Amino acid sequence: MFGLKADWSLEVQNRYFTLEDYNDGVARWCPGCGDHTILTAVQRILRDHQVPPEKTMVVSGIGCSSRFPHYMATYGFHGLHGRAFPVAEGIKSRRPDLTMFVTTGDGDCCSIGAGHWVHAVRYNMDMTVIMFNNEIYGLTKKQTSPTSRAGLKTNTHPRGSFLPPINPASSTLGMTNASFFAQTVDWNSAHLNATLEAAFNHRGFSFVHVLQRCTAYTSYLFDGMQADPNTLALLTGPGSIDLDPSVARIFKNRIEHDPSDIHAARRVAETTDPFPIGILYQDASKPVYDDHSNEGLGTPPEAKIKAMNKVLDLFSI
Amino acid sequence: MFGLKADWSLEVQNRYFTLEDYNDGVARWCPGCGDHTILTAVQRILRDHQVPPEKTMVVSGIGCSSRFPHYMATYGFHGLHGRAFPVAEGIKSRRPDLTMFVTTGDGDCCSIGAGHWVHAVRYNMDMTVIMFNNEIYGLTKKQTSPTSRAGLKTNTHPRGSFLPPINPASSTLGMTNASFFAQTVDWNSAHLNATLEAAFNHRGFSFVHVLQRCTAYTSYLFDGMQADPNTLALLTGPGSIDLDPSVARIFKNRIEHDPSDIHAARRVAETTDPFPIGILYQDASKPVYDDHSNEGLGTPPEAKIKAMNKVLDLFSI
Amino acid sequence: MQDNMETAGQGPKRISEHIIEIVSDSGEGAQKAGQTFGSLSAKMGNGVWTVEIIPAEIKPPARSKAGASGIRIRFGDHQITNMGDEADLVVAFNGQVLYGRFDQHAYKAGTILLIESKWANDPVPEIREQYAAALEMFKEKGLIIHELPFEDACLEITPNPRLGKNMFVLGMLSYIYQRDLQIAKDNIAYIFRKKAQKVVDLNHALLDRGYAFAKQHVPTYCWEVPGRENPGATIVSNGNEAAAMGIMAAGIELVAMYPITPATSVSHFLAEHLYKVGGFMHQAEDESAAAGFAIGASYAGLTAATITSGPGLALKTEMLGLATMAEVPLVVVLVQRGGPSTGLPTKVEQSDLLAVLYGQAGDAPKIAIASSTIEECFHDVILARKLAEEYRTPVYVLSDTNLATGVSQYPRPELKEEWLAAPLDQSDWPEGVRPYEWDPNTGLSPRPVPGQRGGEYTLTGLAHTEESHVAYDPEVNQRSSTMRSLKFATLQRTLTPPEIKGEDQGDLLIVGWGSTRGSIEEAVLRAQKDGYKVSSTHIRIISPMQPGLKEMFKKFKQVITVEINYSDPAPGGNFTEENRRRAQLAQLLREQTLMDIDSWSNVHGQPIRPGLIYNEIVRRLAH
Amino acid sequence: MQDNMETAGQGPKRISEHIIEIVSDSGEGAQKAGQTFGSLSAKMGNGVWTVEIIPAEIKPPARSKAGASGIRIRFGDHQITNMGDEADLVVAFNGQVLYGRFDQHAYKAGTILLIESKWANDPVPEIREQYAAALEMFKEKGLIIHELPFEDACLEITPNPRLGKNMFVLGMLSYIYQRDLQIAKDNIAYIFRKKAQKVVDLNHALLDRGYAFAKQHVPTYCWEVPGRENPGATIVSNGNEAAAMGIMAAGIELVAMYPITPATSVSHFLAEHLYKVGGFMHQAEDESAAAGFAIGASYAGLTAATITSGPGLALKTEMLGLATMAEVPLVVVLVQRGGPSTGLPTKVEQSDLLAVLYGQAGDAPKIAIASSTIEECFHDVILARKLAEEYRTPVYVLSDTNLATGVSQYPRPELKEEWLAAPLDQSDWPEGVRPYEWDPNTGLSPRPVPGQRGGEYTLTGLAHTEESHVAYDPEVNQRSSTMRSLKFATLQRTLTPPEIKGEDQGDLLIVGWGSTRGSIEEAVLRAQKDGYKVSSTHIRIISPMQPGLKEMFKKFKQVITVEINYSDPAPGGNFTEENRRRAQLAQLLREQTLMDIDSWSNVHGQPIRPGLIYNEIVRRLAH
Ligand SMILES: Cc1ncc(C[n+]2csc(CCOP(=O)(O)OP(=O)(O)O)c2C)c(N)n1
Ligand SMILES: Cc1ncc(C[n+]2csc(CCOP(=O)(O)OP(=O)(O)O)c2C)c(N)n1
Ligand code: SF4
Ligand code: SF4
Ligand SMILES: [Mg+2]
Ligand SMILES: [Mg+2]
Repeated sequence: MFGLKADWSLEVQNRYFTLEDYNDGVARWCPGCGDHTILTAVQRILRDHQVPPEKTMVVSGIGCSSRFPHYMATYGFHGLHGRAFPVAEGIKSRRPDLTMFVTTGDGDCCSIGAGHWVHAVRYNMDMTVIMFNNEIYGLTKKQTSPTSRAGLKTNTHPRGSFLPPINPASSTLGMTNASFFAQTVDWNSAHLNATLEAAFNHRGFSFVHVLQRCTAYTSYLFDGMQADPNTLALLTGPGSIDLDPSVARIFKNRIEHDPSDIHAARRVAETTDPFPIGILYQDASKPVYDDHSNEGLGTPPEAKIKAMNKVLDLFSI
Repeated sequence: MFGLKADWSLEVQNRYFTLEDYNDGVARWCPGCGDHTILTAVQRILRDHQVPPEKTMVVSGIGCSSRFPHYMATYGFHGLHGRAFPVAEGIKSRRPDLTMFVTTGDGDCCSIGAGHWVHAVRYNMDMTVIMFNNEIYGLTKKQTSPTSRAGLKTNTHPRGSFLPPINPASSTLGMTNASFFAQTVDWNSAHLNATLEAAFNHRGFSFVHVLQRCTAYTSYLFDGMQADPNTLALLTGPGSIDLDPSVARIFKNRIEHDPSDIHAARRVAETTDPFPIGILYQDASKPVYDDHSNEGLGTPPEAKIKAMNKVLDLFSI
Repeated sequence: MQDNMETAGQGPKRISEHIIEIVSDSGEGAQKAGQTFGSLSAKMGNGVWTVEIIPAEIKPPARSKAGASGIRIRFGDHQITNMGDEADLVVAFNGQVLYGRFDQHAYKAGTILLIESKWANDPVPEIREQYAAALEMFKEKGLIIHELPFEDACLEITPNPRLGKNMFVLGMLSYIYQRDLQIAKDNIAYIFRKKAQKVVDLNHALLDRGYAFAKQHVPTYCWEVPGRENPGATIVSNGNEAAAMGIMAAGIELVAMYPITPATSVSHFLAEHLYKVGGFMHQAEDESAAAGFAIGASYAGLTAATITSGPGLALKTEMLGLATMAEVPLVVVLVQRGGPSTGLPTKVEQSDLLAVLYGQAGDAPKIAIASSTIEECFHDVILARKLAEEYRTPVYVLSDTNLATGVSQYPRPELKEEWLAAPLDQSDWPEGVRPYEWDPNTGLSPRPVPGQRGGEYTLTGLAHTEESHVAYDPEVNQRSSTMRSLKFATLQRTLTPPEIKGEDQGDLLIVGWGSTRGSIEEAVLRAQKDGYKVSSTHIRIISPMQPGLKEMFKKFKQVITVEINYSDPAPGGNFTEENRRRAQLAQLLREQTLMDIDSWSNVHGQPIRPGLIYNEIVRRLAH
Repeated sequence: MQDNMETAGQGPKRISEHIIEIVSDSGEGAQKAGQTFGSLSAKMGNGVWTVEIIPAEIKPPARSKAGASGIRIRFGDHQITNMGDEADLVVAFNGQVLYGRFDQHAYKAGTILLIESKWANDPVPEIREQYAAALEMFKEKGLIIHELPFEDACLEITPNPRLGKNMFVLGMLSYIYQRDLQIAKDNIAYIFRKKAQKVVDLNHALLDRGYAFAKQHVPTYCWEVPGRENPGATIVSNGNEAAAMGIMAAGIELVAMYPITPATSVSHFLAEHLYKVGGFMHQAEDESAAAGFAIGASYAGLTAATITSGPGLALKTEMLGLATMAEVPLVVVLVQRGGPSTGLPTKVEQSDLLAVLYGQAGDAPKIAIASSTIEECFHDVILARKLAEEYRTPVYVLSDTNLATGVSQYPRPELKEEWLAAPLDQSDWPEGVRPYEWDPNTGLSPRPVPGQRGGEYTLTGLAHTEESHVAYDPEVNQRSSTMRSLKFATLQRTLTPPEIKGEDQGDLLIVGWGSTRGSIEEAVLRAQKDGYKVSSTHIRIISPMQPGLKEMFKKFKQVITVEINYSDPAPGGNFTEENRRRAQLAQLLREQTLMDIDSWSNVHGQPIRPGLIYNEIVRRLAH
């Protein structure tokens, strides 16, 4: 079982992966849950890029959205509530060969995971992050999320939640070293795919905020948006996502936007009605922590022993 | 010892507090540490507003800066590293009568406490928060802080830290429900006092970012700034802090700024050279969690029993 | 219970108790029917225990093993303290949903199964086959099967039998167990009170149809389970509701939490009701923040609690160490689930005991109370608040999924104003008294709160003097550590030994804690009746440990604990007498008494049934 | 040591060992002088143990009790394993700094004090008075005082004696203990190798001046502490440096940490050196993130460790439960400090043992190794990595402030390439093998890592099958829990009993763990020489516990543990035999052996000195 395989690189060329190769059984989300469409979108991207399943990592926390890795035929890490980022960072720190996805919920990322969110943005490691925002705690059955809109009646705020919802866009864009932020909706596959494709191609922490219908508890909040594309505003212009014109046509609301302008991005981030979709911000020149953490990869054992002996010398008498 | 004192309100009128009434012994920071000047500034504000020491609360985490409460003759809570905010929120939740200060370090707030920071901003409870930014871990002896500037050589990054420093201003201003953000420097008492005064008077989460000299490890970083007021830029205009003209005069760099404009504030937040000092943002109309948490204060026992019995009725057969 | 079951006869046969289940796809209303049956039976004077069967997913697929949704009702002519052993009678809306129940040993040979028959004629061949296969399996297991056309019968009354058949089933059960139809109808009217009258009428009609249907198709299944005398004002609730009511009754006005199964429903209750008594519930950003918020509030003189389950407890570890060190009163309601890690979120375990007692670095003794009945879930919170303030320390109240989700009746508590007394007082602090002025005989000290003039001090988690000044001297730390420990010795001296059920000597003593009480006592009673020299005792205050145990244990040949947490199997293979790990309470008792106390435990995620305990007693005593 | 001390004579007197201290204000270089003296003595073949005296504040005020900064050096003609009892000779730069040392019982009647005399003539009257008062107090305590004008003598050579007098003191000590001046000079040259030659010359002159000064003023203090034969290549380091070197030697290439005293200096070392062997150290945003980062890296096939102390351990609680549940190898280096809560950050305790073993909710057994010498701090990490991978679980290596800051010598380890072997391998995963294919006899299973084709699985902290599929069935959970426990039973079967020091039977057996080893064995040896029937044993692998203890213990009339953690005092007042809480290892041993094992412990924040243990032996055995 151990020992490096000689014909490894050769063999990779000979494999062709279909959607099926990324799929592990029947996803056990509620019928109609937006998570299903996101699953399909991720599988499609991997197929399009022909990423070997064994080279794909999906890391998550805890929540309905965090069950995601279980439905992928790749490597998965379904960890602890709020702690997907540190785990993904640790994996990625010395495994540049792995393609990394993180799936997280609005509670997982913005509530219990908020501290790691701030720092994951700053580390800017090369991973595609999908935050499933159903504006509720799904798995634990309808408690207020920090992204729940004010007044939403939940099991922990039966008289309506009190505070304004966390805005993932302006929050992320305020954080230091942000390099990619996009948002989309689960019910427009074409836009979802194109957005994930852009995120996938960005080297750094690509954060994609997806409005996600929870049929059990909150999808009614999105009914109006789903019915009327005018509730969305498509971000267009140089640097925007690559959307098929036939799909783009349905969006009457458009915002000409320069994703390299952080101030413009923060302005767009503040608008929620119509809800701007597309890339709000992208800067591929931000420092990537991987460049730091990958240092020394592949040092041969003899070199290690030699260096180590030099260190011991410092303490020898 | 128990039982409400009848002449309570009367007596308060008859007391006059001097600086000494807020001071508890000799502060054990290093000589020349910026923390000393901040201590004096806080004591001055309390004296100016004649806040009774027993009605004053100072909550902190762990760090040099978090030793602050020990040097105050008020009530203090020197809690856990990174967790000053939740404790302060809990105290304040049902004690609107207490005047609340929070003192926290750059590691305490921006590293281990980052998640609570995001949420403390959102709760927007009525407290004055002072973040002592010495760009280093002082108490534990010179480890990298998330606010350490890139390249700074520390005990955990002897070859220089890798990432750009967290910008407390743009981070806080990206967070949802931010209502007050100001910054100042420990070595200009007049500006420090005036800034804290404005923060003190704001109802909500008043976050004051103070550049603080750590004579043991980083004060050389601030030497240039201290020597040359042109490294600072004074924010002026309507809504800015009330600075004595004789002090204001020393600042040649000025930025005319409207603190009610979040976008302007975020632009200013990005500039660090010259370093803008004063109020970047203020909006007194943001929802304050205290208004929610104070609900029901003072409900008399009979009313409680009655309400409680009604609840029991729901489960009676 | 086997000995109560009768399979035929004319007119109702008197029986002492029965266990029934209604199992369906999720969304078919089985739980509503069962709850109504339970409440109806309670009103008729029966002892009742109901527990819901909940699928692991939010909306599981129809007719699947994982999708079983339903309810178990155990009721009898005496107090019922647990969910019992195998069911006597099951009503199922399809076959697949029962598969999982077999894994949990819910049925036995002889269990009567009334099952919807329509699947036999389903247009889809696969469904017909599945149905046939299921019946085949049930037959092999020895179930007595009656295939009955529930839906067809409902169709006579409603075009949408999926939504109505639960009341039809309630009607059937009302015939079989001779329930008072008027009470049932009143209940139904109450449930649908916000709907139109025609909805009520429809459901009444379904009830009547079900009654007639049972009389027609299974007339011999007709039993009487006599009620007891009316025991006075009674509450019916689950343990989480009881704990929530306890929190309110205890005058706790600040509760901070973060959602986590199975503790969350305590906070759902409080979210709905706590404000009515002037209290406030805070949903924090995480568990550490929740603990910090509650500790802050308590420091400021409020009465405060935090609520959680295993993974949340882990995140509160550091904060609870601070509360112990700085002597901040706090009530921690811990509703245990299966572990370790995320483990079994919806299943029962009693496996957080050692984490509660030893989770903190350094010496951090604490008070831990284990509720053993739903009623205790209520009263233990009141006790906990009292102890937390008197001993100035966190007090843990441990319950678990079994108590949290089991529903039963208990005497309505009479609320006392003294329970509500606020500790907050802002009169001056007596001059010269220090914030930790430890009484050298008890370790206790009075506590100034912000607002009290003259009491100003800075609380710290660092080692500190009586003045709350940071100090690292050897003597200060030794003394303050001793004072913090002495408090618990002081409390321990006020405790009394736990009660013994049965003779105070014999061949076997079973020691339990928490939710296993009902099952243990039932099993022991049964074994006593069968002549075994077995007794039981149940520890309510585990830390500091109730006294007198060693004396008590000495009079028995064997002492074992029965717990729902992991212990190694009997020696064999690499497990040896030396390396075998015992269940958690057993470890504590061994350390304390130095007696060879064994444990019998499992981690099946299920309440331990009395029958299994009975078997273990027999295994140990019948040579 | 009393019996070695000589106070007069002609020419050097041979002595077996001495303990000296140099105490000053912070910034006066006492530590540098002491380290040089220690290294010089090691080179001359002495056994040496040095430990720094560090003030609690970063820059404490001058001449204050809290400001004492300095060093203790214990050296002798034999191996030195601990800091010893009271000092034989102290050099002090002022009087105030010694006050705190008395609190820590650093001196005794007869300790020689060489103190700077200039304060007697200080222009500030207050300073003169303080000096006089200090001398008065020292005299009362029985110290033999010599007031000497160090600074004046230095002024002959340098205008800035504050910076130079440390080398002057080194010179004095070199006379007193007849050190080889050439080695001292070489050392000084090395220290100042980056400075100008004139700096070296100046310091050499100060050294010579000190030597002459001592010869002139205290000529009778002249001892010889003979060196041993050269024991081969030797390393001198503290325990944290040893642990850091162990991490590097173990081939651990990823270390994630968050700064915390006293563990931080391990990471300072790694920050400087780990990259040289191609490794990476990550400073995370908090301890939970650090644990998560390391667990992620390990899951991905890297060798990973995390480093922390008590409060950090609390924050890692949940992550470590996940690692246990999901069977992720991980090395956790825990440098213990005083608790609970923030406690005594810079002081020693061994009080995290129970938190390590029981911190997690649910059943989460683990491997815990306690290093008892600085050398073991190195080798235990290598062992830990091996066990972590073989048993697929976190392994804790416990050390403490005593080992972390004590400096001593040990044989230079010979590095082995096999220690570095990476577990990461990306060849195909054998078909049909499951990610948790537990061997039913051992509980062990092989582990696929990302990149391995055919091994794809999703790790989860939920209850899971061998396929790593989420499953809540009773049997699956019972079986997987058993397999996870069986691993530890399997490991336990490979362990051997701890060694016994002394006779294998007698009146008293002292059981220790961790850093107390040196003191315990020294005290026991002394008591054995005095005729007491006492032996000692030291447990290195605490979980699973090394075998054979009960058999071993039975042969002694009394068995006690000696530990640096809290235990209740002997019965009295509210402390009773029943409610008394023992020290932590004692609790574990009582549970396991059911023998009445007592403990002798304290929480003074200090290493336990051999003399105190000796006294306890005498107290117990001398009737
Ligand atoms: C430490 C901890 N606290 C709480 C929980 C309970 N819990 C599980 S998922 C969840 C929130 C789920 O909400 P979100 O992250 O929005 O995901 P969704 O289910 O909506 O996709 C909570 C509170 C937990 N598993 N662990
Ligand atoms: C949980 C925990 N982790 C780590 C520490 C150690 N620690 C104490 S203070 C501190 C950082 C101090 O830096 P900062 O917050 O910037 O405060 P400063 O000392 O610079 O004022 C750290 C890491 C701790 N006390 N608790
Ligand atoms: S509860 Fe909501 S988020 Fe969860 S699976 Fe169902 S629809 Fe999706
Ligand atoms: S170490 Fe730095 S921050 Fe701390 S007291 Fe000294 S100067 Fe101030
Ligand atoms: Mg959600
Ligand atoms: Mg700092």
